[in-house]
Formats: sequence, structure tokens, C-alpha cells
Amino acid sequence: MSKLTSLSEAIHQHVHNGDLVYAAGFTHLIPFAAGHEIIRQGIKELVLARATPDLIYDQMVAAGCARKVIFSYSGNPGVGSLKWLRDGMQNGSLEWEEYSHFGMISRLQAGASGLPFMPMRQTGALDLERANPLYQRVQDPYGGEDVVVVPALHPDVAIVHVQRADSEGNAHIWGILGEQREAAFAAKRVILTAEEIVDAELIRSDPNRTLIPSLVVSAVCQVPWCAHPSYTQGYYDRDNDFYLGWEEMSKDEAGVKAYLDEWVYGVRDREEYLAKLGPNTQERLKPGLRLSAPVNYGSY
Amino acid sequence: MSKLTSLSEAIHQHVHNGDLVYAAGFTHLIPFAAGHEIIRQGIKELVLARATPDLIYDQMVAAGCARKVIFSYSGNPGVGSLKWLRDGMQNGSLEWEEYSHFGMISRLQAGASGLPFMPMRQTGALDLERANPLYQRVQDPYGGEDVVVVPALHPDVAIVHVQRADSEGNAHIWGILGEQREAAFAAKRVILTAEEIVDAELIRSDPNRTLIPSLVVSAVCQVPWCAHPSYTQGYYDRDNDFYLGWEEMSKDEAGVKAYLDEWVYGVRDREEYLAKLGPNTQERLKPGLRLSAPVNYGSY
Amino acid sequence: MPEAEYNATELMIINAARLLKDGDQVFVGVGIPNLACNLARRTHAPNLQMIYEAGVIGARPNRLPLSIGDPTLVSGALSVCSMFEVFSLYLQRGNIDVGFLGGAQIDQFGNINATVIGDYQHPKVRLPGSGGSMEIAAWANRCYIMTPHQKRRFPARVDFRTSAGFLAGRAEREAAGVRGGGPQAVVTNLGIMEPDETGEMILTALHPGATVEEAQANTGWALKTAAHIRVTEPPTENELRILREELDPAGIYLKGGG
Amino acid sequence: MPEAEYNATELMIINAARLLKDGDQVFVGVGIPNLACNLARRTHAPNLQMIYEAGVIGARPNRLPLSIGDPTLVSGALSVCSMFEVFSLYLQRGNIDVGFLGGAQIDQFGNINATVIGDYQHPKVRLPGSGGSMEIAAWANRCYIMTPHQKRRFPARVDFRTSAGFLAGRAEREAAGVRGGGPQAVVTNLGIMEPDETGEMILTALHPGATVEEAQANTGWALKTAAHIRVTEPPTENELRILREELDPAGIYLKGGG
Repeated sequence: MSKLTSLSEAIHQHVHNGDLVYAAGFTHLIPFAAGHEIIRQGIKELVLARATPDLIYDQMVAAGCARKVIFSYSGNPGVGSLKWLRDGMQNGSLEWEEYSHFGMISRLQAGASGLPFMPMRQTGALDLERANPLYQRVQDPYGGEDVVVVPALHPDVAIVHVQRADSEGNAHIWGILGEQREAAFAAKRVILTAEEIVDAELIRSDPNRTLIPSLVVSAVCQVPWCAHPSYTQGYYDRDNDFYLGWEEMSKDEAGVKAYLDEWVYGVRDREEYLAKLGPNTQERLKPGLRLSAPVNYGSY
Repeated sequence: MSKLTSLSEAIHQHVHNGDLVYAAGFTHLIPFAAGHEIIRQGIKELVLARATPDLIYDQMVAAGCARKVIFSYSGNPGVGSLKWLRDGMQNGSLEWEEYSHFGMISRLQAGASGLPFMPMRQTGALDLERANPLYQRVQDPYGGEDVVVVPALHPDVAIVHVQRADSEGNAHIWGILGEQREAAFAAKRVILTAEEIVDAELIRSDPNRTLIPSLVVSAVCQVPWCAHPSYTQGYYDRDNDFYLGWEEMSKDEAGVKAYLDEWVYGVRDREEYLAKLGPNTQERLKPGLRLSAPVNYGSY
Repeated sequence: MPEAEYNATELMIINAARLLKDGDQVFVGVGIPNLACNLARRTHAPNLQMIYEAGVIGARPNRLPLSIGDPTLVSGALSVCSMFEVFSLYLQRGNIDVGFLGGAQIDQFGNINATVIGDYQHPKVRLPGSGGSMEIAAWANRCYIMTPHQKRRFPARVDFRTSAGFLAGRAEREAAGVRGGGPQAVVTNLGIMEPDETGEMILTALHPGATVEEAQANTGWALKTAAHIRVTEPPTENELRILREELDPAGIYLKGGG
Repeated sequence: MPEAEYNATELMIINAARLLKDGDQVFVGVGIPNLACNLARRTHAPNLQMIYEAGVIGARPNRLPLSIGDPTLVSGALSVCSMFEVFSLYLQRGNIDVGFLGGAQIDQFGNINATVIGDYQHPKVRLPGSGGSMEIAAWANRCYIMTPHQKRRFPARVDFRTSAGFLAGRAEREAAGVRGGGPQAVVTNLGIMEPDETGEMILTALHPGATVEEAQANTGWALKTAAHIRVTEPPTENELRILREELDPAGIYLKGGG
């Protein structure tokens, strides 16, 4: 059964005030279009969880959507800091809960696996364990060192962008996988956005590439260029100019307001955003072709 | 650096009397050629671990290679039992250690992950937990039910068959993945057998398909039809006739001796086995072509 | 039972198929559960999805698989993952609606023995062992068992609990914190047993021509019966046609007696 | 330091590159560690392999990546896996020889603060946090740190231990059962600090022209020195050429000062 719907409808139906949202993607596949739609719909009091909040959460915090962030690296990768998260934490207006990357994704892995917690080896660095009471210790019954554990995370809704999916939500993903799959299996509801909706036969031609099955997906939205200024491997490049520029743009309220007014509130949806972005930018970010060698599954 | 060597040399160098061996493969990719080579080299006192011992371990037990088996389902799938394992357990000549499938592969997952143990939810079925003292319980520090845990398994040597690899041991696998990857990461040494040795550029054309990296591989052997009478997806079908026939063949010592004399001791290596198998059988088991749709990684 | 135009295996498969719902995610083995699922898909449950412990989701086999890891299950499937992943992400996570179970012995509370006849350390008959069944029985929302109705298969107490039914009763299963709902039906060639409020398997339905006495005579405990015992609808021509002509034309499983 | 034909960043990168061995499996971030690895690969360590926390193994980038998840790292790589897998199967499993670390503060025992200046609950300056560094510092066999030699970067005690060096000394790290060998060298623009038998970072090498006094003046604790302080070889023409012409022709990192 098709789960196709518009992104606007999917956000309206599945993201509510106060929800714990996990918009997945480690540098790659970050669903900016979904974040912008949440801002446009004025959803508030969200708990925003991501290993790397990235610009998308900086924008959502700046727009007043968030009560709290859960993260493991709050920076603009390769550039600097995320001003709005940093200020929010410094001035007490934003709650936070913090892990290392491994702790953060172990919470998702436990959630995805139906386990109450995941164990990790000790790291010797105790300050974060002490600062975050959700870190606990468990004895190794085989006589080794105690392990560190974190509890399962079950986001109310995960938003996961992929290269291609069928209309039921069976999705092919390639390139950097981040925590896409774990977030989808851990969450209570999943909004899947895809660059392309393809025939199920194409998905079935390579079942080992299907990392997210329809089974866990609540809604499927076709959203080309969903990830810009992040990227989608094989579809468009990361817009590093934008990432570099955010440092300046986000410096004060006026700068952020100008950005949101123009690129979020000022467009109705990603289609308008894309038209506004224009053919030159799209051209600049288009990669050349580099195809995978096929494999033979055999007909039996 | 190339790790290419003959299977005979790889077995000689990496499999020693008394080793714990994990020849991986859930129905698919079972490395029969490696098992036969171990029999020919007369290696003894092995601890043979596999979720499904399958015919390969029945043959190795019959040939006197094993002191102990570690398993979770000791049957001839879809056909019946494994006589030599069954008799060995019944008459006390073979030690065993038993898990459910999930317990077995959780031991490998812990080993592969560098963890001392893996947790699992309770199942209510306590008899196996009581019979096997390596099953333990751990309290959930978050107040839920206790979890069941199994300790990491680190085989002395894993034998893993794949469709294609480069000469350093970076391997593409597709079809049923079983516990191939976990076994490779958990083991101390890894013998990789491949249907085809391909150029590294072909592997690099689809890095998401590379489930086993050179990093963990000790030796690489090109062994076409390594898995027969098991199968290799896209290369040859499972020889169900052989699986059905084993029931009769393995009934008594004379039957097994006749098989081993003809198909193991009677051939020097898999090349001779394959010639003996003949073109008709090979033809019968050849699947038609069914190629995966390519994906574009993009050139950046 | 009267002479019928269907055999015991067909009768069990058809009655099991009717227990499946459209949209069910079924963790399925090869053999007769596979036939029951495919029959349901071709009749009332077109959106039922089959998931194999080998890690195959949404298989669309072109032939009857002999083994649970047959390559025909993979070609054209929706998704394939590792064994650890299928047990973690699907079964342990609670994504499986239905599991099928079998074994040498099934007791009064639906506990199953697939491990050993006699003492575990000194087996009289050593059976294959759990495979996936320990976790399927625990974590699938509903479990179904198909087995011929024979006294030796239905002892009051199994020699070894490979997988949990209701243990010594529903309360014990609940206290153990086990996720799934436990065995919901045992479909035999005589009728159907279902758990009562205590978790005991009682006779709730008889196939046409079968009797309570016959069922009792072939059960190893004092078999309770439901207040109203239902008589199952006989297999329809359509069900039999699909089974015999489309699903197992060579009669590999249908003639084997399960 | 005398006027030189190379800058502080180049000096650090070149000296860090020399610490890498052929065949090392290096868990590497972008920026100057990436340059150090690539320089080592093109000089004495052609079989060094770069592994990125984004899950990329054996990357062969065609351009200098700005972010750790750049698509150029993926196209043509040997293998790509999920983040959970790269931290589990590679780092926690003990498959990583070398990790690179950085941070706002590094203390006498090589503990690093990348989290906060001031009190954790009431941050004076909030920094990005651990990312991968908590586990890299713990589990890589050897860790290296590159940082300019400044007193504020080298306090006797860090405000927050984001990742473990030798804690309060080697014995404490060993007692904690932490797998990896800890920080093996801090490479600065003045010289190199290495841990002594207690785990304290002491000055073991000076770059040409730098002095012990200069190093002490820019270190926040009483800096011990090795019995024999080595003077590092100045960057060779070949090293500088590879860095400037092949690896960072636009000077993105080389001119940025690290």
C-alpha cells in the first residue's frame, strides 16, 4: 500500500509540539527540507536529537522550535561552532543532554534492537558520565571490567532522507550511512524523504541495498534536493559555501531572521526553494557519473 | 599487499590441531572446500562452531577432526538430522555447547564489536540457559527486566566464503549474509575464499557492498565452487539433491567412508573436485542472469 | 474422520492460513508454514509479508524452497540483512506479528521441546535444537503451531523447554516479562487447541468428522474443551486448488504429511 | 625561532607525519591530521590506511574534504559502513592503530577538554563536545595531538576531561582497564612532548631554533625535559613540496595556522 504524501502533510500528521525528533544524517542526507517545514508549521517545544546538530538544528533553535537538544558534537564541521545552540546552552535558555558519538548512536542501536540498553567499553573519561546520569555502569558477569551503558532511545519521530524508495517506503541508501537505519528502527514513527520514488522492481533488483523496509515507515515523501545545503551522494554535492557562510549569517538575530524570511518562510515548499536556488547553483553542485559495478543475484 | 595463497597453504598455516574454527555461512556460502582440505590435512581435536553445523561439520566429525561442536541448530535443513553429530552427542564421544541462533550470533557480535558480552531480552525458556553456564543474567540499571547475556566468541580462525574480493581481501558479499561479517571481525585469523579475485577498482566502485575489509583478513584464496553442495548467490544453486542424498549416504560408516574416499581424499583440491563433478552438474546448478540496478556514487 | 477429498496436511495448512490476517508480518520457516502463508496471501491476506530468519524480508520465491536459505528467496526480495539484524531489528524489536513453531513435543501450556528426548546431558534422542524458535516463541506477537494430533507429541510435560509457551501458566509468562503473546493456536489434523485464561491449551474447534473423544485419546493430558466447540469450515475447492496446483504442484510437502 | 621557509602549521604536520608507520590503520579527522596522513602515505608509509568516523575505510579523496563526511571520501573508497559499525567493529574491537585528537585544553597527563570552559552546568564557553574523541582517546593503540604551543592550551588541569590521556598518571589509566596506549606525542610548533614512565607529558624534542625556555613559558605546568632533548630534522624540500603543491595547493589548512 502506497504511503506517498506531501512533506507538509507528513510533518503535520507526525510531528507534534513537544515531540522528540531525530532528523538523521551524519553530514550526508541531512533532511533540511523537513526542518524548514517544521519551522514553517510553527511546531514548538521539540526535543531535537542528533549526533551532530549541524546547521539544521541551529536554524530550528533560532526559529524557536526547540526546548532541548540531545547531541554528541555541536559544531559546524570543519568551520566552527553553532552559535544558537552554543548561546542557548550558555545563557540557560536551552536544555541539553550530551553523549560521545558512540554513546549517542548506541542509544539508537539499543532502541532499534528492542534492547533496554547497550554496553560499551570504558573510556577512562568520567566527566561526561558524571554529568549525564543516563550513563550507567554494569558489571561484566564474566569477570572483566565493568561496562558503561546507555539506555535505548525511541524518538517519537525519525526523519530519514534516502536516495530512492518505492511508494511503500522500501529504501536504497548508499554513501555515508550515519545512523539512518538505526534511527528508523528505533523511532515510533518514521517520515521517509527520497530524492526519487522508483518502481518496487528496481528496489527488488538489489535487496541487500534496502536498508530501511516499508515495515517501519509511516509516510513517504518525494523531495528532490531535500538535503541541500547538506548533500545526497550521487545526486548533489555538499554546498560548502553555504556552510562557510552560515558562520557570518548566524552571527546575530537580524542575520538569521533575514535567512529564515528568505529561504524558509519566504518559500512554500522545497520546490519553491529549489527554483529560488536556481539552475546555476544546481549545476555547480552536480557530480559526474560514477556507477557501481552490478552484481548478479541470479534467477532461481 | 596481496594476501593471495592456495587454500591448502592457507589451511596449513592458519588452522592448527585444537583450534576453535568458525566456518561461516547460513545455508549460503558454506566453505565446503575448506572443510575438505582440513580433513585431507588430518587436523584433529578441533572445536567446530557454527550456528548450523550443516553437512560440512557432519563430514568433519565423521572424518575425526572434531573434539567438540558449538551450535544452535544441528539439522540437515528441510531434510532431517545430522547423523554423526547426533550420534556423537548421544554416545558421549562428542562434546557440545549449545545456544539459540540469536545466542550464537550474539556471541559473534560481541566478539566482532570488542565487547565482553551481548545482552538479549528474556525468552522465558530457561532450560538451555540452565544447561549452558555461559548464559548469564545482568540487571537492567534502568529498572526493567534482567537481560540474558552471552560472552564474546573469538574463534582462532574464521573461514569466510564470498562472491568476489580483491587480492588484499576486501570483499563484496550479497544474498543471505548470515554471520559472515561478524565471524570475520570476531576471529583472530581469517581465511577468505572467493569465487573470483577482482581488481581493487571494481571493489572501490561500490564501497557500501564491501562487508569485509582487508584489515581483518589473513589469507585470500581463489576457490571457484568452494561452497558446493551449498551455494553462492548468482554463481551456482544449492545442490538440493546432494543434501537429500546425504541422509542415506551418511547412514553408516561404510557410506561416509565411500563418500570421503571419493570426494575428499580422492581429489587433490577443489579444482579436481570440480572436474569430477563434471559439466552436467555445473550446468544444472547455473542460475540465469539477474543483475542489480546500478547506483551512482558520483565523482567529486 | 470420514474419507475426505483432502488429507491431514492440507487440512492443517488451510486452517492455519485462515488464522493469518492481512498485513501480518510473519516470521516463517520452510515447509508447511511457508505454504500456509502463501495460501493466505492468495486468498484473504494479500498484504501479508514473509520474513525469514535467514534475513530475507518480503521474499517472492519462484519455486518451493527446500531450505530456509534458498537463493530463490533472495532474488527479487524487498530487503536482505544479516542474521543478527533480523533477530535484533525485527524480532527483538517487536516488529513481528506472527511466528510459526514446531517441535517433537508440545505440552499442556504450549511449551515446546525441539532439543532432546530424555536427559539433556545424556540424550536418548538428540534433536536439532532451538534454531530461531526460542526467540520466535518469546517475541512474536502471536505464535501458531501445526502438528499431527498424536499422544507422543502432546505430553503433559515436555522433556526440555526449548521455547516458551505459557510456562506453567499465563501468570508465569507475564512475570518473566516476555514480550510476545505466546501460542495462540495449535492446529492439528483433528481440530484446533487454543489457550484459555490460564494459558492451558484447550480444544476449541474440531474439523468436520473429528470428535472430542478422538482428540482426547491422542492428547497426553486431560484435555479440556471450550464451552462451545466450533466446527471448522471444510477446505474449499479454491483453497485446495491453490495449494495443489499453484503452491506445491509436485506434492513435496502436501504428500509428505507435514 | 629563526625566520624559516616553513610555517608553524607545516612544521607540526610534517613532524606528526613522521610519527606514522607504514601499514598503520589511522582513525583520522579532516584538517591537518588528514594532511599528515596523506603526507606519510606519499613518503615513508604508502600502506597507511585512513579510516573516518563517518564510516569510510580506505578513502582516496580527489579533493581536500572540508567536512568529515565529504562525498569525495566515499567515491572510490574500499568500504563504507554505518557509524555504529565503525565505532564497534573498528575502534572498540581494537583494529585502530592511530587516532588523532585535538581540543581547547590539554593537560600535564594528556587529558583533553573539548567540551566546556568553566562549569559544565553553567558554561562560560561551550565547546562542541566529544564527537568521536572520547572513544578514540581510549581505544586507539596510539594517539597523537597537534596543537600550537600556548599557555592557555596547556593548563595543569583541564576544566573538563572530554577524553582520557593518562588521567592522574599511567597507573590510573591502567586500572581503568582502558584498551589503547594513550597519548604518545603532543606535536607543537616548538617541539614534541611525550609521556614519561608516569604518564606525564615531558619535552623530548625541540624543532630547530626553539628553546626549552620558550616551551616552558608557553606551558601551564612545570615542564619536565628528557635527559637528552632531540632536535627534530627540519622539514625537507620534498615534504614541503608535497604538502604545498599536491595536498593543499589552495592553502586552505596550511595558511590557516591549524
